[in-house]
Amino acid sequence: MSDISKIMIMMRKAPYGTIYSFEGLESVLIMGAYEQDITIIFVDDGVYSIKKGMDTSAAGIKDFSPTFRVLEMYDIEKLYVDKESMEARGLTADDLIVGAEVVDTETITKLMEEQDVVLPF
Amino acid sequence: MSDISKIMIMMRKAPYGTIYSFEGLESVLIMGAYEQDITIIFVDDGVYSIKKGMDTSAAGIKDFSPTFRVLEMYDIEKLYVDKESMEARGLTADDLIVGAEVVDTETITKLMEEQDVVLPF
Amino acid sequence: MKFGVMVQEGPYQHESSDSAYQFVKAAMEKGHEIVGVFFYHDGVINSTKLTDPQQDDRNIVKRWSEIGEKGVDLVVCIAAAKRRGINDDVLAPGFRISGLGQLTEMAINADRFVTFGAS
Amino acid sequence: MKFGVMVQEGPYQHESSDSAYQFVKAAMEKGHEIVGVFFYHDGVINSTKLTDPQQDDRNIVKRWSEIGEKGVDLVVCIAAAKRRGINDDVLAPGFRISGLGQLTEMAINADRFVTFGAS
Amino acid sequence: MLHLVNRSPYVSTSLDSCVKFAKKGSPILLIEDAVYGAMAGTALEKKMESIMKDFTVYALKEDLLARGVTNVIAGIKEVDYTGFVELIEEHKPTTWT
Amino acid sequence: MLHLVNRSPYVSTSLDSCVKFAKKGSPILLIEDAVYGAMAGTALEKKMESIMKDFTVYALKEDLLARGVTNVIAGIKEVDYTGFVELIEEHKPTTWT
Repeated sequence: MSDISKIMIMMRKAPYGTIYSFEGLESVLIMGAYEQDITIIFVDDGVYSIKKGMDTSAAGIKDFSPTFRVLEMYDIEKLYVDKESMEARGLTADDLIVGAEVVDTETITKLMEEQDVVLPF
Repeated sequence: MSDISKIMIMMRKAPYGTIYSFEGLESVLIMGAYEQDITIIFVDDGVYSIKKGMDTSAAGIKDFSPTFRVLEMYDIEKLYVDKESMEARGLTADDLIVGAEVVDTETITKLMEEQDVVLPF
Repeated sequence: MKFGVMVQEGPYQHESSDSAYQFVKAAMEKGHEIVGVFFYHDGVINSTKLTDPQQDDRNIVKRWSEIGEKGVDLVVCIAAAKRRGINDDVLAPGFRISGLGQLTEMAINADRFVTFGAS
Repeated sequence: MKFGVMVQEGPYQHESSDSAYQFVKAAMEKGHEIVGVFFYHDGVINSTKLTDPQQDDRNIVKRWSEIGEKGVDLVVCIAAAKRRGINDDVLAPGFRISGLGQLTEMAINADRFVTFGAS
Repeated sequence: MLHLVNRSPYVSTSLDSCVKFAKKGSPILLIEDAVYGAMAGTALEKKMESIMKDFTVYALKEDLLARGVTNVIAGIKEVDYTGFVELIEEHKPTTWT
Repeated sequence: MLHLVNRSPYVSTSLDSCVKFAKKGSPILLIEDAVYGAMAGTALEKKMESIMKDFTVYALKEDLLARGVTNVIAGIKEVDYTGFVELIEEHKPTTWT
């Protein structure tokens, strides 16, 4: 394959209640090594995955949120978050641990349509 | 334990998409042998578990709905179904494979409060 | 009081097993008797000794085994286990595989029966 | 066309694995090439040969092994497998355990990539 | 893009998310418990008909049969697994779980 | 009876079912992803406040901390696992998953 694939990782699940966002993140870190065109998008409860202030010590669960911060080191810079999902959950860009671009629904629809593959987690 | 326990099995999940109602049913069949006071209640998507006309052959899944019909042989006769859950799903008592009593929400609330144990599936 | 517990989900994928463990631990610390923990549905996957999580993560199976070593009956449903590839060959210490009658007996013998599940 | 598939749930508890199997079978019957099936999250539990379902039920693991025998690459994610007690000792025929790079390569090489999951 | 939805619309908001983000005119395929949304005469029928104004809605025949859903809302297209494969041939897919 | 709810109210209708069937005045304990429903300043705050008129709502502290939910709606009581055990001592439980 000479062409670069456009792969979107769509994070839709809240952290800790289920493992999808954490294991989805693990897959993104590996993908970074393949020099593809990776986009990560946080919608619905997925926006909670990058919320500031998590402390899982009392719950006895591994805190995986710091790993999201290393995405930039992996040259994965296309991070988007759905404005409506954030607002419904009382969150603003200041509440996020990564510098994701806040976009509207139409932008997400457009981004999805541009992809070769959309992987939901 | 000399007393008889009042145990309610609350079926809330649709069949086939998940296994909860089927494995919940398996537990009921065993409970029948213990001569306890068993109540089975179908609410929310659980009402689909006793819907007539299922044919899982094309989907390649085991059809477990006939097993609900044998509950009577196990002396489990307290079967209730939530009226609102049925109506929202366009079902009437005629659509059910077992003779469950159709009751309103208040009755279910009252039944729940009378139980020693409520097991959700 | 006598507490019984049911775990309906496997480890890691859902938090249910974590919650059940924390609850059982807190109940024991308060002096309650745990008449048993019944692992049903995917909950049976909590019982395999082959589990090998990352070093910096909790070991959910080992935590349950420790509860078992304290005398708590950890019962794995045989019907659910067979569907999911759990048998005596892979069973972690402290667990035993048995039938659904055990769930019924726990429900009868417990003053309080708590279910941890998902969907 | 080249199809890639991801299975995110274990057998029996959710229908996802059944749906993925039926889809793969239909795609192969229509002459499509399956570049691989990636078993992720609880999906890794589809790969244990210890699974022993009731006689009158389908054997989900065996069905996948049959797909593997037809030359389809059945890849079990190692990170997810370790968390859930799946290793080479219990691996059913036709499956192999490998890294997340395989998911990426399937996503790159497939014309269509289909995910079967739940929540 | 083809949108796969597999959770019951009575207990999950997945279909709502799908409809929110999917491009108008796209096909939506209901599979597994989502096919309950295709049943006529329910509290969700009006909502489904509203969705059908913006999207082409399909329901997987094998899953409809398994659940005994025979009275499908007029306009929802039934496809079997072969039809599912054909939809994938025509469209790149994503899944709303 | 104590009602345990563990799914996010943004994606699941479990809390709605719980509220429908629970006896008025009963305690509801939000655990796991359900604690997101306890957060102030969200689209669900009004709904939660309406639920609090009929029920005593608790949220599990360990799960709130894990998710960084610090701004809890006034009137929702935070309990840790010891408090969870105490609620079970007082009430027979059921769970809405």
